[in-house]
Formats: sequence, C-alpha cells, structure tokens
Amino acid sequence: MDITTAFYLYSTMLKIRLVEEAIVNEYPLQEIQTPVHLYIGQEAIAAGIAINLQPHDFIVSNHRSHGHCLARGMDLEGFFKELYGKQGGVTSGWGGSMHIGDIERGIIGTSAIVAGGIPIGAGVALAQKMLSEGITVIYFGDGAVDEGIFWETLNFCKLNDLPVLFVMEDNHYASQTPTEQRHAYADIAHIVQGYEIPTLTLDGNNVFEVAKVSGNLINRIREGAGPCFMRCRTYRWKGHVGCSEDDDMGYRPAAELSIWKTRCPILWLEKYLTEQYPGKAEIEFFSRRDYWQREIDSAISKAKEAPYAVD
Amino acid sequence: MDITTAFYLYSTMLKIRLVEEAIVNEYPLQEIQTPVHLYIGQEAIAAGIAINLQPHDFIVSNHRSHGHCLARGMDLEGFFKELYGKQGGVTSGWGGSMHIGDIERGIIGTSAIVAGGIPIGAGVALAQKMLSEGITVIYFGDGAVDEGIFWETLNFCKLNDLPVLFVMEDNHYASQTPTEQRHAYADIAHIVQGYEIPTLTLDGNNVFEVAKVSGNLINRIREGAGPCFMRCRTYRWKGHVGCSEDDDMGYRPAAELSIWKTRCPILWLEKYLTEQYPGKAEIEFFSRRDYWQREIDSAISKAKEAPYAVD
Amino acid sequence: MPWTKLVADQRRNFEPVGGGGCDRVLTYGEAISEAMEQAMEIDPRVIILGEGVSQPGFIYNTTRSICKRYGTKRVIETPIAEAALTGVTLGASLAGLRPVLIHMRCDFLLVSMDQIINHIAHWKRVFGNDTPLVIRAVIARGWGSGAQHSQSFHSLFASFEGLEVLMPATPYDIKGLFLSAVASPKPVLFLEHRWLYGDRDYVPRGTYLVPLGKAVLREEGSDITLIGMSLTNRDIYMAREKLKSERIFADWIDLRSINPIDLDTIYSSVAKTGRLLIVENGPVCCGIGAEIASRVMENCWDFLKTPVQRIGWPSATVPAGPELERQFYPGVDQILTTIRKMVT
Amino acid sequence: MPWTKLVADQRRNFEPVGGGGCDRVLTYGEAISEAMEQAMEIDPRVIILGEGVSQPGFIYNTTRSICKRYGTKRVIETPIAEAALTGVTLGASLAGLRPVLIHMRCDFLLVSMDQIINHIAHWKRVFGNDTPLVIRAVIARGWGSGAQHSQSFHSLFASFEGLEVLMPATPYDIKGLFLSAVASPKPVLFLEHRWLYGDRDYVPRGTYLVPLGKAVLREEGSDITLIGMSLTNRDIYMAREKLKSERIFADWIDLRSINPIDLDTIYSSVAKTGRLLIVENGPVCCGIGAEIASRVMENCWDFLKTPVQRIGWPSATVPAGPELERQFYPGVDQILTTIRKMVT
Ligand SMILES: Cc1ncc(C[n+]2csc(CCOP(=O)(O)OP(=O)(O)O)c2C)c(N)n1
Ligand SMILES: Cc1ncc(C[n+]2csc(CCOP(=O)(O)OP(=O)(O)O)c2C)c(N)n1
Ligand SMILES: [Mg+2]
Ligand SMILES: [Mg+2]
Repeated sequence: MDITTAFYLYSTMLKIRLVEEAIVNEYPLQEIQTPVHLYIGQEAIAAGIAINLQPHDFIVSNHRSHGHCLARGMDLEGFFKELYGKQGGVTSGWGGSMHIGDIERGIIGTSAIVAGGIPIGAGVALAQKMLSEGITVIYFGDGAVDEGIFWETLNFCKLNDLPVLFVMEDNHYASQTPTEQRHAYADIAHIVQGYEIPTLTLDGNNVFEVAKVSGNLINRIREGAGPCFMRCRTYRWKGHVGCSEDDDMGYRPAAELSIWKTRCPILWLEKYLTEQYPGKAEIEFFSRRDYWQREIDSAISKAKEAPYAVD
Repeated sequence: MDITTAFYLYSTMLKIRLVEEAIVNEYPLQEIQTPVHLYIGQEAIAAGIAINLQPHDFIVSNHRSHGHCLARGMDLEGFFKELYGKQGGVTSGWGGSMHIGDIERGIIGTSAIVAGGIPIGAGVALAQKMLSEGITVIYFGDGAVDEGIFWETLNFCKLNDLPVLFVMEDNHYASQTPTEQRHAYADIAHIVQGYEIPTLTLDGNNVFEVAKVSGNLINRIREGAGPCFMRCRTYRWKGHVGCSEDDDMGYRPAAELSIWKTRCPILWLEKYLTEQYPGKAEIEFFSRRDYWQREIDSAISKAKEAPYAVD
Repeated sequence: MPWTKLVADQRRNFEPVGGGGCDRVLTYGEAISEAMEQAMEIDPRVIILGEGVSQPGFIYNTTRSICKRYGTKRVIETPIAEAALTGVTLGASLAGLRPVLIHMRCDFLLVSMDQIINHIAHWKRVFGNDTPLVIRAVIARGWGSGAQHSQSFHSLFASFEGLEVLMPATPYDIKGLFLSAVASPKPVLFLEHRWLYGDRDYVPRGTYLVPLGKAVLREEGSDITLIGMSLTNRDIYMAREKLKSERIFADWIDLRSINPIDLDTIYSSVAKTGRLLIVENGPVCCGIGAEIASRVMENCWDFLKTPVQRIGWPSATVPAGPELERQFYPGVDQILTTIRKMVT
Repeated sequence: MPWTKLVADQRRNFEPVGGGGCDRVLTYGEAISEAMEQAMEIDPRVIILGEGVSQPGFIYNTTRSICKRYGTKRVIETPIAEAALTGVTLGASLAGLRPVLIHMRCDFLLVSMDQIINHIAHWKRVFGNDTPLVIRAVIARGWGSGAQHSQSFHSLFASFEGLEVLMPATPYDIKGLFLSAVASPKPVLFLEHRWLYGDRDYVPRGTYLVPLGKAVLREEGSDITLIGMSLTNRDIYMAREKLKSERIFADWIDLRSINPIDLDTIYSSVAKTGRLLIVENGPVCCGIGAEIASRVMENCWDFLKTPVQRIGWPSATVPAGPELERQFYPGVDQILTTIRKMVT
C-alpha cells in the first residue's frame, strides 16, 4: 500500500471512529433522539472499500450505516444535523440515524428493515448496467442473509450479471443472537460459490486486506464479471443499539470483546504505520485526529444551533 | 422391488393418470370450473414417496397437487366433488383444485402461492418433532426455490433438525419459464448440500428409484437425521394450467415433449412388469385399470349429481 | 384459459367514452399493450420486469408487442421472487430508470408488501428522491380462482400517501392512465381487472395522458351518486340503465384513482344528489368505501338525505365453487334493491 | 433503550380497572410475561418462537421468565426470517401445537404479509381446520424510530374475518386477552404498544380470560362517545378528565378488538350520546375509524347529532426528528378542540 493511500485509509477510519465516539459522548444529553447502531470496531471495512469507488458508483446500506456513509463522503454537518433532527440534515430530519442518504454523493440510502436494502442495491446496479456506468456496493450484516430476500437478490444479480459487490459484515451477532444459532450452514462463502459468484472471506479488521480484495473484485465487476461477494469477519464493540458496550448482558462470552479490542483495526494500522514511517506517522496521527476532531466539533455545534426540522 | 409393492406402485400411478385423463375429458364441458394443474408425466414421484409414509405422517403440497393427494389416499369422491364445486368436496367447495386437503388422511393442504406451503410444512414437522411422531413431506416445484421463503425454511429446518423431506419436482419449467432462465446456479443439490442436508438428485420418472431413495431418506429422517432433500427430474406433459399440451406455444423446444413421452413413468413400469411377470402383468394392468376407471366414473357421476356447495 | 371465454360471453361494454374525433376501437388488453409500447418508445429509460413477461402467454398478451420490438434487454424475464423484484424496481427507479414490474395476480403483491410499504411508499418522504416506477397487477375473478387468486387489495394501499393507486376501468383510461403513471415521479400501483380485458372502447392512436388522482363523472343524474371502481363500474352501468325506466337518475362516478381519492368530484356530486352508494371491488369491511363514506359524512353532512351505503364482497376470503362464487359477488340486483331503498 | 426512560417519565396511568378483590399491581410488561408463563403452564402445546426470545433483551423482558422456566425446547430462538416463521407458526398450529410468534416491531409484519393473509387468514374458511396461533407484535413510537419502526398496522388486518386483531391497553387486559388468544381456535394478531409497558394496574394472580371481540366501556357519560385503542386511550383518559370541569361527560370505549369490531357496544353508546369521536393509533386515512364511522352512519343515522369525527396521524410515513414527531402525533389538545366543536 503506498503511503498516501495508507494514510488516507487511516484518516477515514479515524474519522468514523471519532464521529462514533462523539455520539457516545453526546448521547447521554438526550439531544440526539434517534436509535444509533454504532460502527466502532468495523471501520476498516467501510474505509477499505470506499477508496475503490468512483463518483458514479453507489452504496446502499442498513441500520449500521454511519461508517459506510462517512467513508463514502457524506457531509459531516448534514450527518449530525440529521442525528439531531435539525433542518439541513441529510434527510431533512425525516430519517434520523436509521435513514441517512445522499444520492449526489453516491449514497442511495439505508434501510432499517433487515435485508431491505439488498434488492434496492440490485436495482441500482441494474440501472447502472443498462446506462453503462458504475457499480453498486451493498452492505449488510450476517443477520441479513437469514432473510430470503437476500437469496432472491443474489440469484437475480447473477442471472443478470449485475455490477454489484455484496459486502457481508460478519460481526458474529444479529442483535444478540450469535450467527451459529441462525445459520444452519457452516460457511456461507461455500454456498454463495455455488452460484459461481466470486466469493472471498477475509479479515475485515485489516484495512489493507479489505482494500486489496475489494479493489480486485470491483475491478472484475467493472470489467463485466457480474456480482462478487465478500464476507468480512469483524466485531462490533458497542451493543447492538445505543452506546453502551453491553458485554455484561451475558450474550457474548466474557473475554470476547476484550480479545477483539486487541484486534482494533485502527490500532493495527497505527502500529503498522509507526513501524513503516517512524516520526512521520505520529505527526500524521496527531494532525488527522486534530483535523477531524475540529470538523466534528464544529459540525456538532452547528447541528445543535440549527433549528429543528418542522413540517 | 417385491411384486406386491411393484404392482401397488403401478396401481397408484395408474389411478393418478386416469384421474387426470378423466379431467381432460370432462373439462371441455365446463362443469369443472376451477384452474387445473395436471400431474400427467410426474406420477412416479407421488407414488414412489407415498408408499413410504405412515398414518401419522403429513404432506403439504402446491398448485399441482392432484397426484400427491391421491397417492396419499385422498378420497376420490371428495376430490371430484371439490373439482365440481359440490357439497361433500374435500374442502367443501371453498377450495377448488388449487386448495384440496384432508388432514385426517395426512394431507395438511395445498397452497397456490408459489412456495407458500413450504414453511407450513416445516411448522407441521416442528409439531411432529415436539410430539415425537411422524414426518412431513413438502412437495414443490423448481419454481418454488426461486422464492426466498424456501431458503429461509431450509435453514430453519436444518437448524432445528426437523423431520422434513423436501421433494423438489424439477419439471424444467415454472409456468412457461425454463429453469435456466430463473436459476443462476447450475445445481441446486450442490447448494443444499452446503447446509449439510442429505441431498439426492434422481430420475423422477423411475418409480423404483423414487421409492428407494425416498424410503432411505425417510428412514434417516425418522431416526433423527433432520431434513433431507430430493431433486426429482421430471416433466409435465400438459400445459402449466388447463388440459392442452401447449407444445405448440413455442416455449418448449419442438421435440422435448415427445422425447419425454417416451420416458413415460407408467409405460416404463408396464414394460418392466411385463418382462418380469409375463402373463400376470397384463392381467393386473387390465384389472387395475378397470377398477380405477369404475371408481373414477362413479366418483364423477356422484360429483355431477351432488348439489352445489352453497353458503 | 377457460375464464377468458367465459368472460367474453358475459361481457357487456360500457358506452364508449373516448370521442374527440377518435374512431379506432381497442380492447382494454390491447390498450395497455399499446400504452406500454408507446411508453418504451417515448422514453428509453422505461424497462419491463416480471415473471413470464417474455413467455408466450405474454401476461394476457399485453407484453407481446414490446417483446418483439424491444427484446430481452428492456423486457426482463425474472425468477419467481416478488419481494426482491419490488426492491429491484425501487432501486432501478432511483438510479435513473423508469421500471414497470408486472404481476399476473394482485394476490402476489402480499409477498412484496415490505418493499412496497416499508420502502417504496416512504422513500420519497424520507430521502427526498423521486421513485418513478409502476407496478402492474391483475385482479382476477371466477372459474374457481378462489382464496389466493381473486383478491383485490386496492384498499390496503390507500392509506399510504407515498403511493398512487389506480384502477382503470376502460380501454381509454387504461392507456392514458398508464402513460401518466410511467410519466409520474411517484410510484404507482396499477391494478387491472382480468374481466375487463375484452372490453372495447375508442382509443386514440397517439399518446395522451389521463390525469392521476382524478375520478371521472361518467354520467349525470340528480337522484343519487353511484361510485364504481374497476369492474364494479360495469354493474353500475347496467343498474343505471335499468333505473332510467323507473325515473331514477344517477350521477355515476368512476373512481379510477384509489389513492388519492378525488374527493372534490365526490363532494360536488353528493352536494347535488344527497345520496351516495359505493360499489366496492373487494370486501366491504375496511374498503376504500369506508374512507369515502367517512369523508362524505364529515364534509357533506348537511346535504346527506340518507346514510351512505356500501356494497361489496361479504368476506375477504373468496370461495371457489361456482355456486359459492355466484352467491359471493354482489351484482346488479343488489345494487338496484339498495338504490330503490335509498331513494324512497 | 432511551425511550423507555422517556416514556417512564411521561407516563400517566389509567385508573386501575381490575378490582374484584384483587390487590396486586403489575405493569403491562409484567402482565404479558405472566400471561405467557401461565399459558405455557396450562397447556404443554404452547410454544414461543421469535428473534431474540431467548436473548438477554428478552423482548422487552417479557420472555425472561418463560426462558428460565421452560428453556429452549419450548422457547425457540429463530433466524431473522419473518415470512418463513409465520408459515411455520401456521403449520405448527395445524399439527397440534399452539404457537406464539413474537416480533419486536409491528413494522416487521409486512415481511410476512403473504403468510398472514394469503394463508393464515383464509385457512380455516378454505380447509376447515382450526389454526390456534398468536402473533405478538409491538408498536413503537418516538425517539426517532421513524418510518420503518413506528408504524401501526392494525387496520390493514381488519377486513380479514379469518383473523382476530387485538390491541390491549391495560395490564389487566393484556393478560386476560393473551390467555384468551392462546385459548382461541382462531389465529390472533396481538398488537402491543411499547409505551404502555410501564403502565400499572391491578392484575389477578390467577388465570382469567378477557373475551375476544369485545370492547369495554371504561367510563360513562352522556354527551359524546370517545373510542380509543391501545395508546390513544391514554390521551382520551386525560382529555376526559379535563372536560369534566367544562361539564362535558363522555362515554369512553376502549376498542380492544380491532377485528371483529364490537359494534353493539358502539351503537348503544352512540344511541345515547349522538356523537362519536374515534382516536386512531395510526393514520386517519383508511383506518379502523373509517369502518366504524361508516357503520355508525349506516346504523345510528337517526341518533347522530353531528358527523362522526376521527383523529389520528396526518400521514402514514412517520418522521424521525423530535420536533417533527411532536408535530406528528395528535394529543390531548386536538382531542379537546374537536370535542368542544362537536358538542356545541
Ligand atoms: C425485518 C426485520 N426483522 C427484524 C429487525 C430487527 N433488527 C434490527 S437490526 C437486527 C440485527 C441485524 O443483524 P446484522 O444483519 O448482523 O447486522 P448488525 O446489527 O450485526 O450490524 C434485527 C434483528 C428488523 N429491523 N427488520
Ligand atoms: C407468489 C406467486 N407468484 C407467482 C405465482 C404464479 N404461478 C403459479 S404456478 C407458477 C409456476 C410454478 O412453477 P413450479 O414451482 O416449477 O411448479 P410447476 O408448475 O412446474 O409444477 C407460477 C409462477 C403464484 N401462484 N404465486
Ligand atoms: Mg451482525
Ligand atoms: Mg416446474
């Protein structure tokens, strides 16, 4: 990975992390009145894929969409205004955290119905294919493949060779139910391969791997290979919804969260960059953090000051 | 196959064939006023499976259910009265051809929504598992696996190790659309195996094969193996709905129907039995045909005479 | 299919309502076929999707000409997967196409209800983007179609202001409304009736738009207002003709649009007649007739001479047997009896 | 979840309606939890299915005790596959169980609409077999739940006479209605409201049945009839208290059953008061209020002093922002204004 890209990836992940942490800080004030599904721990996926996208590409996402949208370039101020239910929010205060979108910036939208966005992404890709421009990334969790509509869409996309990258973020749980309790099959990749869809399982916490694999697949898709599938193994740090870590609730094994915290995608990259570019790295870390923190603080205060969205 | 079973299988197939042919004869009179989806050509499947069922077992079927229900022992008179919309019909005139059932005889019912019966069958099996008695056979076409609800049910059945035999009647078309135009995957058996569900593809026109394979699978299911899956390759002779052969419509390749007619499951068995039991076979053929024809004629005339179902 | 013949025999046309110098007659089926062809000609973004659209049945012959002319690139044969297809339709509309999804039966809409309501109906209001799409679905009846193949779900969709719901009843309207539907930035549910496919009417050769959201006053009278929708217009037409000899004259409104309801047209008729009978093409209970009746009570109270009446199916479950069917569907006689009671 | 706290703060209880020597108070949430436990105790055929039923959230704590007591054999954790689960529920009921399927949100019902309507609602009428099953679904509101997590679909199911649709509003009712629902041979949609979970009421320790299909006259008055359902009863309670000082007294009917509608209770109240206001927990358009209003017009015409009025949501799409939400939901003030207009 060249140095510019590496730092760019770092910057994107950091932005997402800092945004989510800002929400964690703000949430107790009860000014953000919308259910939040935080992305902390999964940042490498959104960041790694986003760098391979071009202006006419689209993404479609789900309830856990902050990272996807921010990596794709959603405006921070519009994002926070939406969370606060204010005028100027990306969906004019009508959507809240679960329904953000900005079609101008390649974000079709997000559905809070599990798997609900998946066929919509396929439709976008159908249009792209017919209009010969762009590809669509569909983000969804390990829970979404429980729904039949995922399988219908997979079949449809392959039948029509649509330019779709399916990105399954396998964070091991759907709400509080572990994947093994919901999937009768051991390996979804094996099943998807039965459709002759190029399919890869990867470490979703390694941003270089995500970037490389998705880059390759996206290139193949652009060349007309039809849909491709990535299963990214990862983990969410926070509870399913809201800002607490909820590892005391009992549905996750005791040490699981702390083990996954040692696999923090951002720490890993920091370590790598520090080793590769000693001195420079620390300076970059500081300046990126400083930059994003200011941007976020400014977006939040603008959001707080803005008038509420009204009808 | 022992001689009694062989002739029993023959008898069941013949009954189905003669019933369907009687419908073909009667239909132009427009007294049977209900859309019929005929089973001619596929008789070996229903007959072969039915001999392995016990009283507390259940079947759930779809729009093309005549064969399944007759093989399972539906009363001929109740069946025809239903087709004629008469009092005493198996579903009291409310169902017509697309909704026949008789829970007392192990027939839960039939859904005319493609794949609609599949999860219902799973629910029946769930009850059977909890009440420790019986297994459920779910019949469906190659069209039903297009629907996501099939995949949801497959997953659910395996997760809960339900006593279900999935019977896919792959007759190469859903209405007029060939399977290849609807399935992105080459072989569904391969995909179902990804669920670690015992899966077999077989010649659905060979009643011995159907009987043997289903018998083995049903035994395994009774022993607690969980769901099993059969893909039966077969062909329907008539149009999707109604009584004409519709091979002039252009959606089936010219010679296809005539080739499949040479693979008639009944002719094949007649040939086999004639070779094995010369003399005896011809007598049996004659007497079975005579018997069923009388039964059918009598059921039809009773149905014709019966008063219409009214509210 | 047998019921095609059946219907053809029983068919009684409305009077042609076209006119305007037009002298060409088409059936309802031919009119929608022509409308689709012209829509695809006018706008290269129009595509057609559905189960069987390119197979020899051609959705009751309505996609034959477009298949011939535009081929499989724009007329897309699909698997049997209504839920996903509906999402695909939404996505395609967001990314620059004008997709038309076709279902052979209205009943199959339920499989895709989540996409229609949770997604399509709310999308514009929430995300702000237009979703120009059309979903055609055909209501059937008779020949034992029964519980899962004869339903009419127009009323289920009537409360979602993010959807337009149309029920064209004539060849002239089906063409003009379809063209308007495809042209509209809003998602449209386009509910056809199988029994109307053989009806004939004057239909202009060229393209024309029938406005969305507008009912039409088909005939004038001063004693009572009759509201029909889809096939029930046929019964109203026949009942109305009979009543003339009894010197009872009715305003006959063809609702055409279920969502939104053209209340202005209804109110002004009721203000004149003081009596309203709605003939629902579906179960009476919670039908669109209930909403109309409530609105009319709220807004025309001082004009009403007698309570608004509704006629429709006695139950939501449709039976299959021929005699059960005959008992089930209300007809001209029930309309006549009700009207006579209302006007005296 | 934050909105739990929010609700707890805003909560105002109804007056306890239990009585009968009962002196034990439970919340709505505790009452349904106890009802499920007792149902499973009474009848070994009762099983529970759903997403998260055995996870620490325990469906807002309502499945905790049954999980502890009956374990995973009878409390079945499921994949996220509402459509199939609904079919499974139907099948299980046909083969001898009494399954209860739980959805955390009413909105998710749409995914399984085909199984609910095309299959469950018609099954008994067509096949003749009983389908004793219950589907619990929770209506949410507020805290930006928005378009896909705050809907209330009771009216969509009201026209299918093969279904019972309940909307319990009190701890006493939720327990008694749930036990009746499980005991019933008919399929029941059991719609709870998230905002009622903290409400308290006297609830008998033992089992008791509240009859299905029956509304309850909660308070008597002679000037107007108010019909509430689920959460809207709370607003009606508050409005009614305020009106007493204005010497306006209302009959307050808690509908409880959306399908069937208890028309007798409604008619006899309206015959007395001559005025009716329905406060819908959902969009006004095509709500159950429309059906009630139409029936009342048809049957109580001579008693009506003023048109039946309806209050409910202005649109089917629910907004997320806090101020949009506040604007969106009608409240006590709108009820008061409407009543004052109606009685003068
Ligand atoms: C149709 C439907 N069923 C249930 C839910 C409730 N729900 C919201 S998110 C979720 C879990 C999703 O899990 P997954 O897809 O793995 O995404 P993750 O939250 O893990 O990122 C569930 C069950 C829903 N929103 N929609
Ligand atoms: C949900 C739904 N979509 C479409 C249809 C229309 N339809 C009826 S049967 C059928 C084809 C079924 O094909 P298959 O499952 O292969 O069964 P076969 O008729 O070949 O026996 C279709 C599309 C339907 N009944 N239900
Ligand atoms: Mg997950
Ligand atoms: Mg087939």
